[in-house]
Amino acid sequence: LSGCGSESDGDTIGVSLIVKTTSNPFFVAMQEGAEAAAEDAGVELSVAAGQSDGDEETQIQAIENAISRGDAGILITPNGPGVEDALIRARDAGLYVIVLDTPPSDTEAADITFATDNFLAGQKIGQWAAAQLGGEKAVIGMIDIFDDKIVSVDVQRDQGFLDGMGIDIGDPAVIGDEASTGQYSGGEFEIVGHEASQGAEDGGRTAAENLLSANPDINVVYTINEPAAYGAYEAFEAAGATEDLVVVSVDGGCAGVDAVTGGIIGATSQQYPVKMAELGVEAIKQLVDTGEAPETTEGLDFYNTGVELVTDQPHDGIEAITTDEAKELCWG
Amino acid sequence: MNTDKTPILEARGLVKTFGRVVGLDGVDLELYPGEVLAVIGDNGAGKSTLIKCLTGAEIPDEGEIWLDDRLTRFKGPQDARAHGIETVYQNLALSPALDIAANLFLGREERKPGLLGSLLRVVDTKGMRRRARAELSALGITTLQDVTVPVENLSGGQRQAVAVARAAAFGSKVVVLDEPTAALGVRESNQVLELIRNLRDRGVPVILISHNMPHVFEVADRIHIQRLGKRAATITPETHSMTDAVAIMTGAREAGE
Amino acid sequence: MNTDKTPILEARGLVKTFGRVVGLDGVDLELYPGEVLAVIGDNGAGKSTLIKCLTGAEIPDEGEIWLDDRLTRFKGPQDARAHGIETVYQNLALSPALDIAANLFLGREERKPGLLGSLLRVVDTKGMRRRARAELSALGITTLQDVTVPVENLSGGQRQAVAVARAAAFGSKVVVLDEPTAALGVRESNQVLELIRNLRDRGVPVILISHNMPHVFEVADRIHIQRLGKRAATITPETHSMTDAVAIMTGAREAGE
Amino acid sequence: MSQQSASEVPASAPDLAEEFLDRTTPLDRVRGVLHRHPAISPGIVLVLAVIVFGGLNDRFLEPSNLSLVTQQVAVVGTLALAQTLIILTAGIDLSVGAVMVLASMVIAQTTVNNGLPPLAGLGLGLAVGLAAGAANGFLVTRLKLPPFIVTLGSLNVFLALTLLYSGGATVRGRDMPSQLTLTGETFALGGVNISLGVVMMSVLYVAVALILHGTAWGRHVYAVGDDPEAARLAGIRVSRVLTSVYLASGAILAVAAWIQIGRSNAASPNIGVDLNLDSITAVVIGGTSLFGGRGAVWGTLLGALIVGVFRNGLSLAGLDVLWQTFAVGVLIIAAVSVDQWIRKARK
Amino acid sequence: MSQQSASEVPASAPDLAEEFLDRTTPLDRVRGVLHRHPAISPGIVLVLAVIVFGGLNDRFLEPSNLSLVTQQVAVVGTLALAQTLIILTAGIDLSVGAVMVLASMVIAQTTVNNGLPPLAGLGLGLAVGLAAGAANGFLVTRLKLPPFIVTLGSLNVFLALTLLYSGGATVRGRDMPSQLTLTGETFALGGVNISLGVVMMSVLYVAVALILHGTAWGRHVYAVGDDPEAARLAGIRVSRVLTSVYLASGAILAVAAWIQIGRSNAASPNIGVDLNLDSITAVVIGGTSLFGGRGAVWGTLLGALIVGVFRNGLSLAGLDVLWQTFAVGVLIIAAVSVDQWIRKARK
Ligand SMILES: Nc1ncnc2c1ncn2[C@@H]1O[C@H](COP(=O)(O)OP(=O)(O)OP(=O)(O)O)[C@@H](O)[C@H]1O
Ligand SMILES: Nc1ncnc2c1ncn2[C@@H]1O[C@H](COP(=O)(O)OP(=O)(O)OP(=O)(O)O)[C@@H](O)[C@H]1O
Ligand SMILES: [Mg+2]
Ligand SMILES: [Mg+2]
Repeated sequence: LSGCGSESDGDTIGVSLIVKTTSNPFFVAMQEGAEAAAEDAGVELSVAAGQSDGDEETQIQAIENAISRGDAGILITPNGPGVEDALIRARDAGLYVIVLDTPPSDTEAADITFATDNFLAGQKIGQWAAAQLGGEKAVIGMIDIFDDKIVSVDVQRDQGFLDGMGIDIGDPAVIGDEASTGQYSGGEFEIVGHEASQGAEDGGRTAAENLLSANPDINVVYTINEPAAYGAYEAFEAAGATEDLVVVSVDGGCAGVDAVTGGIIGATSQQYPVKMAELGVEAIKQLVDTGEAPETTEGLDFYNTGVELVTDQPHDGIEAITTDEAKELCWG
Repeated sequence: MNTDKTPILEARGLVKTFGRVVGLDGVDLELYPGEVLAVIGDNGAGKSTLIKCLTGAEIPDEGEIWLDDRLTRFKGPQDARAHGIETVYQNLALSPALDIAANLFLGREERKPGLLGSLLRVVDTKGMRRRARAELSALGITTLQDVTVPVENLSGGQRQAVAVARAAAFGSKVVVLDEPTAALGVRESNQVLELIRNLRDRGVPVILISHNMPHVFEVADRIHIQRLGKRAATITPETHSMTDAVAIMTGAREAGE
Repeated sequence: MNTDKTPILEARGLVKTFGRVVGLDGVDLELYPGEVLAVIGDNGAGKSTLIKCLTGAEIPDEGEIWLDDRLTRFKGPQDARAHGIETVYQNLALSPALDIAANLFLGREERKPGLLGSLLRVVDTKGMRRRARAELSALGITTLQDVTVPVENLSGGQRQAVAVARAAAFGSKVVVLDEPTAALGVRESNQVLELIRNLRDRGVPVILISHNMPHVFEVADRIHIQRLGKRAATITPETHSMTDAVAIMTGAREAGE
Repeated sequence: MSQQSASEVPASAPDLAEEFLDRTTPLDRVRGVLHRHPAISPGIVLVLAVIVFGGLNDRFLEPSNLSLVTQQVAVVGTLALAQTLIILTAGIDLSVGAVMVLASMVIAQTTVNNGLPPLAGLGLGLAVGLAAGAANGFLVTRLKLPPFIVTLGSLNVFLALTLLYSGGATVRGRDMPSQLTLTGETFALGGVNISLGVVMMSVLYVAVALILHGTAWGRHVYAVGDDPEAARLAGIRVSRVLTSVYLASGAILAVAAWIQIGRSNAASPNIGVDLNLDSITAVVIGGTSLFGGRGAVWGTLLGALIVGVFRNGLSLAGLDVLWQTFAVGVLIIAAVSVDQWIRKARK
Repeated sequence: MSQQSASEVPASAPDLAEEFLDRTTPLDRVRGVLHRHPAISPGIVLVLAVIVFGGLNDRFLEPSNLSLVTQQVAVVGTLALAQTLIILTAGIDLSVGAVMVLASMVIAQTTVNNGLPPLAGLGLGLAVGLAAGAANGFLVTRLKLPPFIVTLGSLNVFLALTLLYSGGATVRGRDMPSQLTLTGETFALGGVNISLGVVMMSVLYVAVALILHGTAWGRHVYAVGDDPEAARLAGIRVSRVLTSVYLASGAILAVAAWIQIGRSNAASPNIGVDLNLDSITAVVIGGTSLFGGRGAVWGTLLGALIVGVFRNGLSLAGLDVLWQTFAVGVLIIAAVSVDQWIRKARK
């Protein structure tokens, strides 16, 4: 129970953390990181969340409430571009806005962004998968999050993965507009389909089952996150089709790293939500105390909190860390 | 008695089935101007179905309805109403949450005078309440004093009084009453019989469904006897006794016409 | 007539208000063994409310109910039923989607013989249908031939017949009928009156609410007249005429007792 | 006998006939008053909530915060108004949020991407709202399908159409002509900033309340919701009334889309899709019966404000986000319990 | 007069008395049969769907795919069974998914983190299901609140409790004792893989169907849903029946939690929260009336299968995901329309 009974008088610094939803372990980790950092820094932290992934309305209200509460800054993982105007209003009201995880489409909306490059995260696992296949024909199943919403993480990771495989992705903002067969960097490919998983185990399993029914020869599975990967693997295991199967994912939670160790996932792109949250809280604290603002990573328009490929089957020319290293950095 | 006049309302060969249940099996009915026609029959004989078909509440599967010598097809109760036929259905057709006045004027609300009414279509609530009170006391219904009470708070009999009052107040061509006195007290029942006579005297013919033979023989000019979905006979109180009527109704005897 | 015996069912000073409406205003009632007690009164006089309080369907605000000289408090209709009091309420209390047989046995389903019934509590559908048919024909109700028809497909009168049959079949101590013949045909009404007499002859006292004075005077031993939520008088058909009863009921005359 | 018990329905200023048999306790009498004016009970809940949250955090009662609450409520309040009309006819509309989003995307994209004049874009948005209402109404009245199912199905259809049409892209307010984002403009009224969207919502409430109370159509809406068969037999064209209700609610949803664009200064396929349950919550907390025929739009406005005040107040009070979810759940049950207790006056 | 019209209610093997007044067309007669056996109409929809999808993609009809469909349906089918009981009493339960998730988290965490024996963990899960049912039932029967509101509120409460309790963490199946994931085990039956979860769901359906049709309690459930006041006056303890229905449904939800753990080989707070609407969809497509008192659990099973076949079939047919959402929306409306047309036999 964080920040209960906050009396935002002049002395305490108030910070709002606004995450996408409360039920995703990624954001739970982020919240815990922020809470720990807030305690260290003596900052009053308020947490808010959308009712579901993609819920912009609730996040807008949370931004406004942060302004009302007199917080010094906002850390937010936006549910979509719809919240950006509210962020601009918050900045106009003198709050320092740090966008976490997903860079805003409007640069005005944030003072700075601490993010993972989701497209890059996708590319890394794509390149690894291509290398792992060693020239074999790739029969690819794509497991995304939603079929009734379009969210940027979903698009960027999906398209990044295909790009990493060396497949022409067409419009990078649109899932599924690529040719379903052709050549990837290592040989022939066939994309069986894109299925939604809601980013959870059961959805991942159902999606994988449907893909497998459509084409039992699938040997590459891209998944939006590790719970979906886990569910997908269950489906392949039940079908006895795990041999030579390449499962890739994004997130790098401790459970996900375990899954890499256990051979369920071949490689995953690790992100650092805790780091994002900690950096965010500290940055705002520092800004208030010293007036010093954080700066973007060189060459990028955001502060890259980094993404690392985690695998125990490294390939030449593809930068990666081992699961042992990843365990030191993982969250959840 | 009126057989030489042309009927004001006439039904020919009405058939109505409900899935596999036959409610009406080819019924004829004539209503002459200025008469009270009683419809009697056992439970399930098809009386309610008959008048529902006559008043647009059900669409008959077969058969014709003639109103004023014109073939008519009612698409719904509102069509019959538009022709001046008012009906009290057995289940009363009142809106429980609306008050008595609103129920009396339901579907024909009066508008405020002036622009408010014509342009903005504002209803004249006060005026309708006033008229409702007047209407009720004109009918001698004393059990309903406050016309702003929602109908759901009334006793069964009080509700029936509201439904009868509505039909009586607006029926200009024909008034149809399906067991209007079933739940009414003695005094209220007598008032309804009185009302039926008044309507007839005003030249409005009435169709009355009732199981109460004394009532029927008191007010009816002719009696249509319904049996097993068909018309068994049409008799008059002069030519037949109550016992005859009951005998025909129950099939104990064929109509002696 | 029975005033020297002790009443089987007795109510003292029953009061029941609905928000600001007073339904009962201190009513006493005595029912003696083996008698038919009619309750009459104008619409809204509180007859239905009175019997609802007597049968557990409403909890009175004040007053006492004595059954067999024991102070009783019914928490719901099932308590009254458990004491052998069966009631036909004015709104019939039938489940529209269940069939006739299921309605007759609702709340006291019979189980199959053997382990199937005792252990697995399986109901004896066929047996109940058989008994339902027997029950109905014993009561002379011929309008209901197929006991597997859902009640919602019956005419108003047919439904009333089902409700009356249920009460008659199971009432062991008292049977209460709230306007049981309101929607019934002539023959069916007579059957119900016959039924009431049978019950009395079997020693089961009956409370009958009716607006039909000839019926009331035909079967009642005593008549409780309800007026404005109070008991206006208790008379007998021997000492008072129908006109007297109506006069007391409507307040035209004070009870001459 | 004289009887007293007020209608919950459009009855205005209840005539109070004299009571010669009044035997009620003071508590009963309070309940009676509350029952006669059904908007009082959510009103009391609202006032209590404001007082409590004002005590928990000083900033809550600041004019800027209160003005914020009204703005936060504007969209869901407008959706709930459309929802109230449907619920009064014993229906329910799970697609209000989806229709609003579809309309807002059409308004924004046709003006920004297709270069239509803003009025034409708004007109198209209205057309979308009306078309959605007509579709739902058609399925409910012609095919006699339960509104729950119809809107459960059309919810999916509208969501898919929105994404297929928009490709998931958000249109930003600064790219739109100012008429579209007009509803987000605020003006100061005695220190409190009021947005035009809030004004529009209020105007809609007043208009719908007057129409429901003052016109024959309004009475027919109540009658149809109360007992459609009785209304039909009384000569009301039930299908026509229902269709008109769905059309009216579609039109209100188009206005909600406009308010929504101004409020978030953007048109996004992700804003407001989840507002269905919120709009139903507002209606129910406001005392309108889900069984139709009983209720008033004022209650809905109060219901929407109650939820808004709770969300804002809990957040200012710094309650953990999960406990906020918990508290909102408890609130819904508690608010309706209070209402139910008051309604016992009737039984 | 002889009448013919079958009950939709627990009537088994309708007695067909002779009809001396039968004047029906063959079409009417077909409708009559369909009406008498309400599960036939969703059955026909299911068969049609299977044929169409089989035509679209050969793989659809392969035993392995059909077995997958049954596994995909097991969880939502079990939830829909609990939902059917509630809807038969004219209620609705928006919290089924949340209760299942809460129960599954309790089962998994108590065994894995607190080291309880698996049976004890399952017992605690059952206790959670029963407690949730008792809470909902209490609010519905004692406070007389509409089930929609009660479960809208308790949905939030259960969701918050789940996240507060679990901290959002997933428990992996491989960390659990095998008894917990038992429901995911499959065995081959004539070439088709059947999971134990599917078997458990089927057993539950058979048991509930037998109880509803064969016992007094079952009849009382229908009577209470049909007309609660009539049931009360007929001497049925309405509150007791309602409470028992909520408890029974809570117990079924606990079983659903177990099936769910086996199915996804994990317990996660993210799984299945969205299944409320899916479960209601299955019930309604299966022909159970949202107004209570009419319907049968067989229909629900068929309804769940229809939705499952559609989702799987559309995906195999290679339809774009957004169009799948669209198609499911259209399906819901179409399936219920067909059902409604058949039911016209009654009117
Ligand atoms: N909607 C319906 N669905 C099925 N059957 C119906 C329906 N309406 C009426 N019936 C049947 O049609 C027959 C005639 O019914 P109707 O209501 O016309 O009888 P009635 O003469 O009015 O009887 P009562 O005197 O009891 O009112 C009855 O057998 C009844 O069961
Ligand atoms: N549930 C209720 N809520 C409010 N008022 C009620 C309720 N039930 C009955 N009343 C009122 O109590 C009074 C007595 O009603 P009751 O139904 O007992 O009359 P009754 O004598 O049975 O009349 P009838 O002969 O018309 O059936 C009436 O004024 C009625 O409006
Ligand atoms: Mg009739
Ligand atoms: Mg009565």
